[in-house]
Amino acid sequence: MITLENVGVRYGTGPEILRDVSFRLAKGEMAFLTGPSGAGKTTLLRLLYLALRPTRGLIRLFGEDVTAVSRARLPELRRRIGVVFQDFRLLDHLTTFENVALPLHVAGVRADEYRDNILELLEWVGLGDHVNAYPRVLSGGERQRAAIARAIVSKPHLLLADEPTGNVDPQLARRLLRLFVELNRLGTTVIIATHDASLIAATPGARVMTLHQGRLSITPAGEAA
Amino acid sequence: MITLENVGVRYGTGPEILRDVSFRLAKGEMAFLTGPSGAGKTTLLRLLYLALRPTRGLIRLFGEDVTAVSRARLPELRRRIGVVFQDFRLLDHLTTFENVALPLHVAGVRADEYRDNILELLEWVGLGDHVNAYPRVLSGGERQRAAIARAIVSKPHLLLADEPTGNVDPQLARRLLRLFVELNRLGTTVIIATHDASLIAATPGARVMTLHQGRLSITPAGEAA
Amino acid sequence: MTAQTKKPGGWGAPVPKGLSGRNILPRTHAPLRTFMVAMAVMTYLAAVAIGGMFMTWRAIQIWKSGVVAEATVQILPLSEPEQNSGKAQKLPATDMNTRVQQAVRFLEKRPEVKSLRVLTDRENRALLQPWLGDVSIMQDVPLPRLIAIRLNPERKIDIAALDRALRAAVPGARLDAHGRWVRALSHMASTVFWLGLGILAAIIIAAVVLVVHAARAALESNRETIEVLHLVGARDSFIARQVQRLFLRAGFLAGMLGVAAAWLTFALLALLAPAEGIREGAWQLLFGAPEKIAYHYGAWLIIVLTATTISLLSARTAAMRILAEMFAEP
Amino acid sequence: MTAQTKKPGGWGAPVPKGLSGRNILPRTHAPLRTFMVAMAVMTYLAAVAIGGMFMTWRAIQIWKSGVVAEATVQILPLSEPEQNSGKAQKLPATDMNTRVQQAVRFLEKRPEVKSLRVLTDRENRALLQPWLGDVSIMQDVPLPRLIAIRLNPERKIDIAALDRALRAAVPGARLDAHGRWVRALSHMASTVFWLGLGILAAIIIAAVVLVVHAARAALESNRETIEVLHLVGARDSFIARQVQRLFLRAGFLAGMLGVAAAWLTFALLALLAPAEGIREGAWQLLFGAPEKIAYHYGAWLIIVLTATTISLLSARTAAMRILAEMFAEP
Ligand SMILES: Nc1ncnc2c1ncn2[C@@H]1O[C@H](COP(=O)(O)OP(=O)(O)OP(=O)(O)O)[C@@H](O)[C@H]1O
Ligand SMILES: Nc1ncnc2c1ncn2[C@@H]1O[C@H](COP(=O)(O)OP(=O)(O)OP(=O)(O)O)[C@@H](O)[C@H]1O
Ligand SMILES: [Mg+2]
Ligand SMILES: [Mg+2]
Repeated sequence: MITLENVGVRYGTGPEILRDVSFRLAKGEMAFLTGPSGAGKTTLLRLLYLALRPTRGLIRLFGEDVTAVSRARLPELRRRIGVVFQDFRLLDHLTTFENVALPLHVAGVRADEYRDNILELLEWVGLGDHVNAYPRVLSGGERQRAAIARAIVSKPHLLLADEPTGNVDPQLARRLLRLFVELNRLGTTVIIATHDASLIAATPGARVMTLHQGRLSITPAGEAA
Repeated sequence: MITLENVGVRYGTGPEILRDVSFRLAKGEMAFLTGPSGAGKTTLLRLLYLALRPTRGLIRLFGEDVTAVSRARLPELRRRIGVVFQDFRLLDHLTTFENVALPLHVAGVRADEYRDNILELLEWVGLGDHVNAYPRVLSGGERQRAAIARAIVSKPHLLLADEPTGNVDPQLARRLLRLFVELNRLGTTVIIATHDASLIAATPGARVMTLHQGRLSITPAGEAA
Repeated sequence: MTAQTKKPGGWGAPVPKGLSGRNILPRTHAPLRTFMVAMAVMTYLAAVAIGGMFMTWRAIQIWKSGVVAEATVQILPLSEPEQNSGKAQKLPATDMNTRVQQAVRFLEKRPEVKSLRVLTDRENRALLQPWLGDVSIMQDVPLPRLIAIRLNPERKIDIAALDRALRAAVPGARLDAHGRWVRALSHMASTVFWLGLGILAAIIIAAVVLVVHAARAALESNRETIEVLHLVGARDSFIARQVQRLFLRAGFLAGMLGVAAAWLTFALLALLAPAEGIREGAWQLLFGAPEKIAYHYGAWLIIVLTATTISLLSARTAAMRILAEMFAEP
Repeated sequence: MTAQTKKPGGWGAPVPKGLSGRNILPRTHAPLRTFMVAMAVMTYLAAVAIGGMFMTWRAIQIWKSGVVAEATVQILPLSEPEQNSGKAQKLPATDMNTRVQQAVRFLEKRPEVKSLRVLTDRENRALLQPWLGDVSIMQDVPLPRLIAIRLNPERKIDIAALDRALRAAVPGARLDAHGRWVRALSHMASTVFWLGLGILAAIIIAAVVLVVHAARAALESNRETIEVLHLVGARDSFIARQVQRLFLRAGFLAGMLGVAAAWLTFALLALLAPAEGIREGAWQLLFGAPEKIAYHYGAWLIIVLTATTISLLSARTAAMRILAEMFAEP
């Protein structure tokens, strides 16, 4: 499903942020990405959600060579990827409901087909009271949950979550994790970048990838630190 | 130093977010503010950094009645308060160094007086390599550390930190906590809103205030959960 | 502080309607508003300038048909060259009358001439009075006969050619079309007209520069939105459609607003301008004969359409440029 | 995606300089750029319109001094009213000559008259020829005597009053200042002038609306920055100073740019315009006599100053309004 071979990334003329990163993730696997702040977790995820081209190396996604993919095919690939951005990236002029509906709307799904679905999802992440609220009046944790709901609403084949529980309390974090695990059980490949060791500890079936000084080391599934 | 009596806050016509919040914090105390996401932590901090007026109740800060303070006196009060915002609020067009220098600059301090100071502080929070970088190219954790540096650079009398370690790894979080503790030891009153129980556990001398359904309960110093 | 806006819903809120039929780009946005104001202002100026041009044009037309169309034909008394010494010799009246008849017949056939009238002897003398004083003192002096003609204002007239033809056809006849004055006035009118056209051109160029820039800036401030749309899987065509819808509406509304404001300006001029000519011109501009105001309203319609097109195209180009930057070659 | 701009420094970077002497508000910002473009465009239009007005004004002046300044005084042969029946009675030539002398003396004393010349009998007859045909045939007919005068173009002249005074001073004298034509031309010129003034007014009002709006929008997009400055303890006066500095610079630069573009436009007209009158007018506008172009350059300077002032004031007001919203009464 995901193959990286000797991938290197450098912003402008700076040092290499990622060096010789290689790994392979099969369909339906779940992985945590961890490492100190500034190690390059977000950078690695940006490679995977096609916002950044690697300086060198090969990336294959859904069996396609990402560096060779044409612009016209990007939307199709994107619709199979859900992303929780570290800085949420909600649209300020849309309500929580509308933000979450966005991936379905741009894919051409009709409102009556997704309405109940979304309301249920929002209820689950604890935003049932904030369906019609705009992001600016949400608390930090509420925004994060809206971002999570948007990422998973279309049941993507690949879910990339960047620090998805940094702004919520531990109980809620575990509840959200359960959402990811559930999705993973239904076949979605999941990568979660996080600093939260308790999250990793709570998911024994997941692989743990650790970035350090631009290099990736991988702990096989079940051997969480 | 800080006195709240029966403070209530309601946004617009919504429900009361804070209800009958009363507490008292002496100069030099350190406190954690915790509670589930959406409980009102940020709202309470906004009251304290004078961005929000309470719907009812009394707030005294530095011995002054906050609701009666004139606009002209606000800058003077603000200069005694350092704030780490949950969403950082760095200025995108200024470098890390300039962002951190901002509170000193607006207070009229000359550049040669603060330069070494700031460089040292940035080194300590791990941004020594990003002195001249703009916020947009910083990682989430790096932005958070820049925001922390800006809040403490002027050695404020009161430090309000909203989820200051949500985007950094546990080691770094502990390093940053040490910064707050150090500042507290020098006389600064510190309030840290956080979800991170390990942070609270690592600071036995601090009070823990817990918000739940708009009400505040206080654990005395040394009895951290 | 940050917007403490009322939470629109939340507790016991109505069921959300979804995004269908709704524009995903924000409609109320300072840069978009600036774009709309800029567009409205520039269409206003263009509409005012074009209206002013039409007014000047019509004024010149009216003035031309009023003044230029008047001309005088003189039939001079003929003197026998061989008899130029000694006393003046009276020419037979029939000769003069014949020539006047000749001239009338000649002129009546010319398409340039709309109407003509042979002045009576009395009118003749009245006309000459400023030059000759009380002409009763020279009752017996042979005077030239005058024919007042009105030229056809709709036709472009070659006065010199007409004069030549007349002189050839009728001896002693000549055409006086107040040439010098007409030339001075024509010159001035055309100078003013070209100056006006220049200012109009300046306005239009400036408008395009400003409006294209403002559209880009407005879209630039939507970059984040466009990026997010792209990231959640929107096709370029979908995003372009959203942008076009937004700017079609904005450009059209602003254009209409600008033209409406210009219309109001002229309506005010028609009612309140201090100079009668301007009042009348403005009135004609707005409420004149249908076949004439068709041009004015047509020009304004073209302004609105141009405004809409410019905003649409510049926004679309800007959107496509922003989209092209995404996941581009490094 | 998000800006993958080069990191300016970082590894082995130079020592940072701090914020002193540096504007804390961002200088390069789409809405600020839109404001500057709007300001430049509107000052350009205002400068072009004002330049056009000056050109029209001067053209009218020159035209007036050329055409209006010419006039003719006629001394008519006097007929004794009591002898109006019967044959014309010749008046003694001395009488006519005396009256011509009287008229000359009268006219010479009038400040409106710049120069005068009594036409010779030959010139006189040549002038009358178009009206009377070959005047050799009426050698003995008493003709009016003509005095050609040039009026002083610098003075505002009341033709009617001069005529009245002349008639009172010299019997049988009258002033012909081509009144009808002059009135038509004057009327047209003033119509055009007022129309131009109207367009200028429209431009200026539109400019103020647009520019004030754009300044507000530009500042609105700096709301976050202003809030942060306020939150880190900046006084309102400090923030206002930053805003003023930014918009002083922006307004002045944009104003200079607009006026410079207008200058260039007129320079191009002076070199390339198809009509000679416009070339000459544009040349005079830019490089004419110092005491005249002082007004033109003065007007443009005023435009720049006004632009600067408007941007300064509107930005300051907007900043103060934003600041007033912070920690306001709920
Ligand atoms: N657009 C960019 N241009 C230049 N440098 C960048 C850019 N984005 C990130 N960097 C740098 O690359 C490094 C890795 O950033 P990245 O965001 O991937 O870290 P991260 O592992 O996500 O950190 P965190 O846990 O703090 O979010 C950082 O040092 C950052 O300063
Ligand atoms: N400006 C606002 N207008 C209306 N409601 C608001 C506004 N800001 C916050 N709220 C609501 O007030 C409640 C408390 O928000 P607050 O930001 O104080 O929570 P918090 O404790 O900081 O949560 P978190 O841990 O998620 O940051 C939330 O339900 C939020 O939706
Ligand atoms: Mg990151
Ligand atoms: Mg919060």
